[in-house]
Amino acid sequence: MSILLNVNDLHTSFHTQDGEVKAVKGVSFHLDKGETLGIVGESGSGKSVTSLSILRLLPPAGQIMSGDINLNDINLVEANRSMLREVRGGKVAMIFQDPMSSLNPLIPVGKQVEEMISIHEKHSKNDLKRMVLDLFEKVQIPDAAKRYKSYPHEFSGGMRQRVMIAMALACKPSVLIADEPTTALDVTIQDQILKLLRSLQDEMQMSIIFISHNLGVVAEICSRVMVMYGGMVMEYASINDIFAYPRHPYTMGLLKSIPKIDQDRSVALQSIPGSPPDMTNPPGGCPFHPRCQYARKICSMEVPPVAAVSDEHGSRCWLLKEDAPENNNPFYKAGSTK
Amino acid sequence: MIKYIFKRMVMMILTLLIIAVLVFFLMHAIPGGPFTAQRELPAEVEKALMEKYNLDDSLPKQLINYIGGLLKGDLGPSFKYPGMRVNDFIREGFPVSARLGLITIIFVLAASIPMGIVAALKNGRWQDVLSMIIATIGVTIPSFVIATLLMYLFSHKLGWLPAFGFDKPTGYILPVIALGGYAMSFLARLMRSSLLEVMGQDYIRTARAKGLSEFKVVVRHALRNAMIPVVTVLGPTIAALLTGSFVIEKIFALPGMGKHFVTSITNRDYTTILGITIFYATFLIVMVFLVDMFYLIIDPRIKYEDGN
Amino acid sequence: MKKILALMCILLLAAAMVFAGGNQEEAEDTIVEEVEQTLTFALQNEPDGIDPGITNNSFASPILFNVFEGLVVYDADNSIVGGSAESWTISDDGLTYTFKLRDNLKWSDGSPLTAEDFVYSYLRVLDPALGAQYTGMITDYIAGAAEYYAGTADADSVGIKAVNDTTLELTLTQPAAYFIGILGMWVYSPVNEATATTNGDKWTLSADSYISNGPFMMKEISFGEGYEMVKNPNYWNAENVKLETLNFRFIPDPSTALVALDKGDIDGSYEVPSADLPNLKATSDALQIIPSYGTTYYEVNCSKAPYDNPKVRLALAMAIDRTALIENVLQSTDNPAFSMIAPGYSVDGVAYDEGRSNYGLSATADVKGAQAMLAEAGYPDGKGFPVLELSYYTNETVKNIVEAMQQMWEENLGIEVNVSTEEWAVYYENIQALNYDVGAMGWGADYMHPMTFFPLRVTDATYNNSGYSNPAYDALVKDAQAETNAAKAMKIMRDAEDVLMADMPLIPLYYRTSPKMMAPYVKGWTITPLNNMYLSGAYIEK
Amino acid sequence: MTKTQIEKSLWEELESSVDKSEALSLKHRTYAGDVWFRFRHKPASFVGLVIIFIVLLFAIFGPMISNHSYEKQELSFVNIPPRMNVYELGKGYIYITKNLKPIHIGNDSRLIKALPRIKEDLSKKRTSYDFDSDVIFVDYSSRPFKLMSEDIDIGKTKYILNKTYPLGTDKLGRDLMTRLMIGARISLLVAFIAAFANLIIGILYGGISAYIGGNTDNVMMRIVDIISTIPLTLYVILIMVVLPSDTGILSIIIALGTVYWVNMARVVRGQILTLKEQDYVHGARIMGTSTWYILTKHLIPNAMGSIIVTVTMLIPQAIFIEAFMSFIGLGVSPPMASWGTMCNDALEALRTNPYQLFAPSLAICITMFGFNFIGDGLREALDPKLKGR
Amino acid sequence: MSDINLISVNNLVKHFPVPGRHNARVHAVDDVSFSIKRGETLGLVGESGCGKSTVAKSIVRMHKPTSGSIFFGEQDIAQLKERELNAYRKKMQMVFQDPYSSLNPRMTVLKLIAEPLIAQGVVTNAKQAKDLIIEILQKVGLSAEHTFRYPHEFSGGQRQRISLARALIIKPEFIVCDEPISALDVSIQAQVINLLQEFKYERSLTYLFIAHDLSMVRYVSDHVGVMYLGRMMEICDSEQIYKTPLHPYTLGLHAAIPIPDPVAAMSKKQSAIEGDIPSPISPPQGCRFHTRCTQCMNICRSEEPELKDVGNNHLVACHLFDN
Repeated sequence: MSILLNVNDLHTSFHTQDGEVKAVKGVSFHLDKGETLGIVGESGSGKSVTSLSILRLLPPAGQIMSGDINLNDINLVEANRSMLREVRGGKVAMIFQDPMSSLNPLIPVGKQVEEMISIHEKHSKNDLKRMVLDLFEKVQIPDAAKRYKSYPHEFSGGMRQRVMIAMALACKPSVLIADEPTTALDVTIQDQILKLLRSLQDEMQMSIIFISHNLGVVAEICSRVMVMYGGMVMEYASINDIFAYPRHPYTMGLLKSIPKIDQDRSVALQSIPGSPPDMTNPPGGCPFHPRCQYARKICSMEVPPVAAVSDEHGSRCWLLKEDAPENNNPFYKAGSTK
Repeated sequence: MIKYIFKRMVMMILTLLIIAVLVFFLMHAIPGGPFTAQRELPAEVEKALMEKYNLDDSLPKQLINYIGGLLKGDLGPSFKYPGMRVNDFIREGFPVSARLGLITIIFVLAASIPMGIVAALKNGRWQDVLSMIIATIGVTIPSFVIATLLMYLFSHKLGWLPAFGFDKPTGYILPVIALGGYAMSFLARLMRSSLLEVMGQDYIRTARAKGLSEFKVVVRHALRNAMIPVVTVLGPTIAALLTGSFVIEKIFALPGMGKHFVTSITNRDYTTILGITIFYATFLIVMVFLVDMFYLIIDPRIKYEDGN
Repeated sequence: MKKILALMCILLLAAAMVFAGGNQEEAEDTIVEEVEQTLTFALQNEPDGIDPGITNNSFASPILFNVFEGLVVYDADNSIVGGSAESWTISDDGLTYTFKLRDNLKWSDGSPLTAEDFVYSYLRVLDPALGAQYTGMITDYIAGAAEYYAGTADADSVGIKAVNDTTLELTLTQPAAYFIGILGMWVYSPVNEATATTNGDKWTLSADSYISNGPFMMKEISFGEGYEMVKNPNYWNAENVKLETLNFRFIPDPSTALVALDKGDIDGSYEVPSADLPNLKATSDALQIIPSYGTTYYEVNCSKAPYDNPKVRLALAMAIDRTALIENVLQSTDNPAFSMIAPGYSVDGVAYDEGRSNYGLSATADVKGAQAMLAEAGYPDGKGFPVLELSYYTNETVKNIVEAMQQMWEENLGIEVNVSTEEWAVYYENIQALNYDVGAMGWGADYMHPMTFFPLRVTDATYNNSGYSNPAYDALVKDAQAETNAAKAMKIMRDAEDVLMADMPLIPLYYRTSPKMMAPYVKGWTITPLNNMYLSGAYIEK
Repeated sequence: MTKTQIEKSLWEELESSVDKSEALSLKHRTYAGDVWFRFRHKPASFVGLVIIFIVLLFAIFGPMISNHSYEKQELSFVNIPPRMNVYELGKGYIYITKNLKPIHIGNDSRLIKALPRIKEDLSKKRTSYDFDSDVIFVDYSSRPFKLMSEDIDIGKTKYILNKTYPLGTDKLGRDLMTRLMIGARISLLVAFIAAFANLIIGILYGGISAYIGGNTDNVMMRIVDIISTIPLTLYVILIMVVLPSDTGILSIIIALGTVYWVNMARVVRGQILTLKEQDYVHGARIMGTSTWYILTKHLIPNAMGSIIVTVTMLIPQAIFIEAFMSFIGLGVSPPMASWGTMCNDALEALRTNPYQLFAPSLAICITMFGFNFIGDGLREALDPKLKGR
Repeated sequence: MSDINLISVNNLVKHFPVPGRHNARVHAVDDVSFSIKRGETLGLVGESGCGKSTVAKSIVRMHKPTSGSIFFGEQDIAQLKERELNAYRKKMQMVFQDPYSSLNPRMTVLKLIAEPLIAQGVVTNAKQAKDLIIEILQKVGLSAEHTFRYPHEFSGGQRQRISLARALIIKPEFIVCDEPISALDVSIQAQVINLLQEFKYERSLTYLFIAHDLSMVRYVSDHVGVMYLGRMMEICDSEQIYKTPLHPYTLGLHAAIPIPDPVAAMSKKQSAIEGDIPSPISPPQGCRFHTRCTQCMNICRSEEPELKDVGNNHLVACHLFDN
């Protein structure tokens, strides 16, 4: 498969009163045509910042410090404004977590979708409206003609997210970045949105970067997953490998904490103890080490390098080093996944 | 909706009546009367005047008479200017004040909103600092000082602009700046903070993600949202500007309504005090009402309840 | 068109000056153009009505004295001359005045003006329903007028009679040598019966119905903005009226008027900002200092201890440095006053104040004398003297004086002075109610005769707000009023004044002058010490 | 994975470090310390604080160290500007006032005295003065006037700074600098009273109105409407009549207290209306927390941002309302000064003595900038959420 | 566990007026009845807008119910006045969904946790309760050093634990947890749940636990109620709710749970619920779920099914089980 988007050693920081906060520290990944890449991590792991960095939509305090983001052959880090505007919405579209606040409350939703098209393509007024109605139909907004004139507050959360999706798809982007698109929704609606995304992807052959804190959701839609923690990629692998052979204690913790419907009520739930790191003052070494039950001295001192488990599977964990001792080491001699 | 408007109307009329009654008793409570002057009137003359204007009736009776006239739209005769009725004062003075006010409103909007926008978009940079210094001076120094300074500078020292009257179109420039200075500064500050807040909203990010140019993001998405708090203060501001300012009218010798408002009080010209207060209050209340109605247009989220 | 022309000239002139570094006078000479006879004069206050029969508001006087003409007017020397009346005779008992009106007097609308019109006008004032405010100026003097006003007598019994179309006879209740001066007041102006009856109280509101008989007639009334008047072709002396247009423009702020005058937008201003006076005196050709028949004094509450003690009052009056007040505080051209009655009246060339005593006062403070006087009154070094409450009304100039007086009394007498200000109407009610210690006041004359001042201290007179009462003084004033011989009257008045000022029931500060702005190219105007402004003879000469 | 071998000891297991992950990394400061820290780190607000501090010092200690008293009139030295155009004579300088009075100024730029007048010659339009037993003339027959010594025109002038009165004197010859200091006391007091009236009455009124809501809110807001439309002058005159005289600052408190909070009430109401729907307010209610506690601990502190901004906007108005009230007889009586009354007094003389307006209006302006900066800083500093942004 | 009902809600109705629309009412809760035994947990699930939060807010009397009764022990508190309620405020606490808006950003942890104590007059200021507060903080995994911190300094999970500490400090008998975990990261959710469970056994607390996540609800609850559009659709034992769910809506909820297994996810059946929840202003005639029900029958469109026992205390409101 051809690589569509390539992010290489991305560093993004926020400038605050208390100094520089490094939100993303050397993230690299690539996105192939037609695939769905999941980025998973807790709040503050840098996953949203990574996605916002791609389109340079960071808030004023945020800044890309170094790294490359290449979309085909466009370097988005250095792209000028007009080039960036072409990419935004045209080649790369985004949907956000909170569909209520992401839509302008004062403009009818039809108009907001229409605007997206008219930025990138020239059409007559009637055509525009027809295209919007088609899009509404495509994202299964019932009563499209009537809903065209409605305002965001007149929609339910699920419908708003459909509007956002319609808007994102308006110009047939090659990449769709979905930043926690279902987190604010009910499970039933989440299920519908995921299905919708899947079918749209099949239909339009686009690539999706799907960001979520829930591995369960990611499992439903992604082909590859990247697990982030403390601004770094902790592990990346195909979705099957992640679930079958997690090679990072954090990934393992995440997997264990997903609630299951048939959970034994007499057994306490598994969770990752502690709290996510405070990015204004991150722990030294591996960012996960304070919460890691396998942590060694080295973990608190040095950031582990990426250990290749297989071609498409890598993990940042000291315990994957060949000379890691056996005691309390889940990966001891586990070898590669294949 | 219609019921809501009706309720508001009833409430407005009730408020006006209360204002009328309050001001009526307030002004009668303060010492002096319309015929107190150094050229003291002989007792019999004063008596004749009191009779002429029914001031010898009991206060409640006077009040009832007045309210009766008020309901017919008659604000009564001026006690000080024989032959003039308070309606005449308003008819003569209001167009002048309103003309000045209207131009001032245009100036205020044309100056404050771009100023606020520039300050917000260039947050922290020199444009912001400069705008906010101007705005702070504008809210700090009252209009009469600004008016006097402007006249000193542009009429007296430089001789560029006329010192009084609207005889020439340039005569508007100084009064408009002096009158609108405060409102402009206030609105510019409000616009700035409001826009700053809106620019941080998610839907602005959405608009950017669409590939809109920054200019269009501001114009199409941010401005209308940022205008909502500005519109709130616009109602009373417009009412205040249209009804005239005594100080500005005095300094620039403009035959507006503001003068009557102040001189009627020193003259104890009861009907004029009442009439102009009620006129002003009506104006204010109607403006506030119109602003509320205007919200309906700019903010689709707002619906007025019948109950509240 | 002319304006544009003038503008171009000015531009050319300016250009010429710039290029030639030109000599201004030379440049001025090059403009040979007939000057437009238009005078624009700034008034600071809009009068409360311009019906001469009704108003007692002096703000109306610049208008009324130029659109109306009563029986008599003042000339440039402040003496009474005929106005509408060509001549008059006074009966020997001093009670009957017979006026011979000029022939062919006309109203501004061309209709004839007769003695009947005067009768109508005066009786009109005496109708309580009109709401006239200067009624006292008629009822106090004309026989039967007071009764008519009260409704106890009919019109026939009033001493106002038209003998024929050109002869008017006025009968007084008692002789009053100064009555002819009173006739110069606007309340004695004729009012056109036709317009006053058809238009009712609205006749003064529009130029069309505002029919007058003076040198000018109303062309346009713009409320709040000004009055535009033009020469009245039907005026008996129209050929000597040179101004074609007379504009009164309301510019409430005298400072604004000054700027406008500098810029040449107006030709004069009624008031001058006091703060600018010294500067104008040094730099302006337009400043005109007009002597004014008035006194600024401070009321002392003679009914309240310790101010009921004449010695206390004298001590207070002595401790004031009048020169410092005038020169440094007011920076004006007023003159120190030692009495209530202002100078300016004279009989047969003998000035009223000739040889008048200073009543123990001096131009600068007599600190020692004042302290001694206060000690004599029982307050050595001010000890035991209660806090003096010095009241004034909201006015910038008065405030300055009061602050200076406060310091003078505190320093010179060692007493404590507290100043307090009130809005005028409140202040005046307190003064009337004798609810004060010392308060700012003053009196501007209504007519050119000392008798305009004397009633101010007559027991229970309307204007006596000091609580002062002295039967001897009252009697002398009565005598003086009844005395028909001017010289004798003057002597009695001087006696009365001596009686009064020995008691010092007021603190005289200064005799007023009135600064006015009038561009030097305006000639032929007259402003009397009564502040009557006559512009019938004014013209522009550039 | 070609890295060098890792030392054995580094493979030692770490003690359970979960607690460490719960540790909050931000350095802990006390509330006040925290506010101070953030405040300090905004240079503008720090500048504001310094300004107000200096103004306060100026107000409190200025009059004590000043050589002049604020009320002492020197009637021969009225309207002396801070920078004088003087004639240079051997024995010192001569400054001629706007009233054409020569004043003797020493070589140290200090005012000595007004020269005694010998004779005024009205016909020649010149006045002679005794200058240390020399005779000099002020000739005003032509404009501008001339200073002559023995018929010789002393043409040369230069500008010197006034060492006796650094800011000049007012129209009664009082030292403007000292008056500015005393005026600062009154004006700052008024500013604080206004702020206080707003903070107490405005906040409580608006807060209660919004919190109770419904018809109470309706009625309370109509009352605000009514108060704000009745002319201020009427109230002031009424208050003046009702109060005994000499109440001074108390009358200002009463006047400001009766009417000068309606804007604040409106602002607070708007804020509280949104805040009262927050979960923590609901939460407090179902805990049984009293309305008073909710208002004072939850709602008002969170509305503080707009409250502070409103207060800083309302203070300058209050300073000038005080001037207006003093002018018509409420508030401090002369010779006491306030910045507002100083501005008022100076306005009239603007053309002749512009410097008299300059000092007080600049003082107000600077102080307002100070308040504004502090306000902005406080607004951010008081909001813990903004920390670390 | 005992057999005494601590809470019993009977025929609870709550309607809200609609802003801008005269006479229209939001039918937030319509005729809902259930009871909770002392020491037990009742879970309520349903999509947003189903009325589960309104039920919770009615029980803690954040607002007054339109009709119906709410017994807390022996006392019907549905219509009590604010003052009379005070005695019950001490016994009931609530944990909110959003850990960001439910803690006053301007109060320190100490003051936040002390608030219920102050409200109930146990202490007069926060300092007096410091020891108590530190103790409870430690119980929720925080420490004394956190007492002077502000909410924004904590992560979502920590804040929710602070909320929990605050609810517990007054030693209530009953706690309403209104979606306490839905705003949290998955890895953190379990921390809060485990704490809830711990306290439940330690203090024999009674919970009303609300969430839209069926698996969590099932895990923490003894009984589970499924709500839809203001109506109770099914109540049963928490084992039954996943082993033998009856109502089509419950089945739909089941199906919507993401399967944390990519292999299984691929082969997922298609039976999740389609469409949106209808407007509660004009709920559908008949069974309120019929518009989205895959097994809709004619009767469902006209007649509203009653909640009835189909055995084993399994209550369901569906015509499929009419016999």
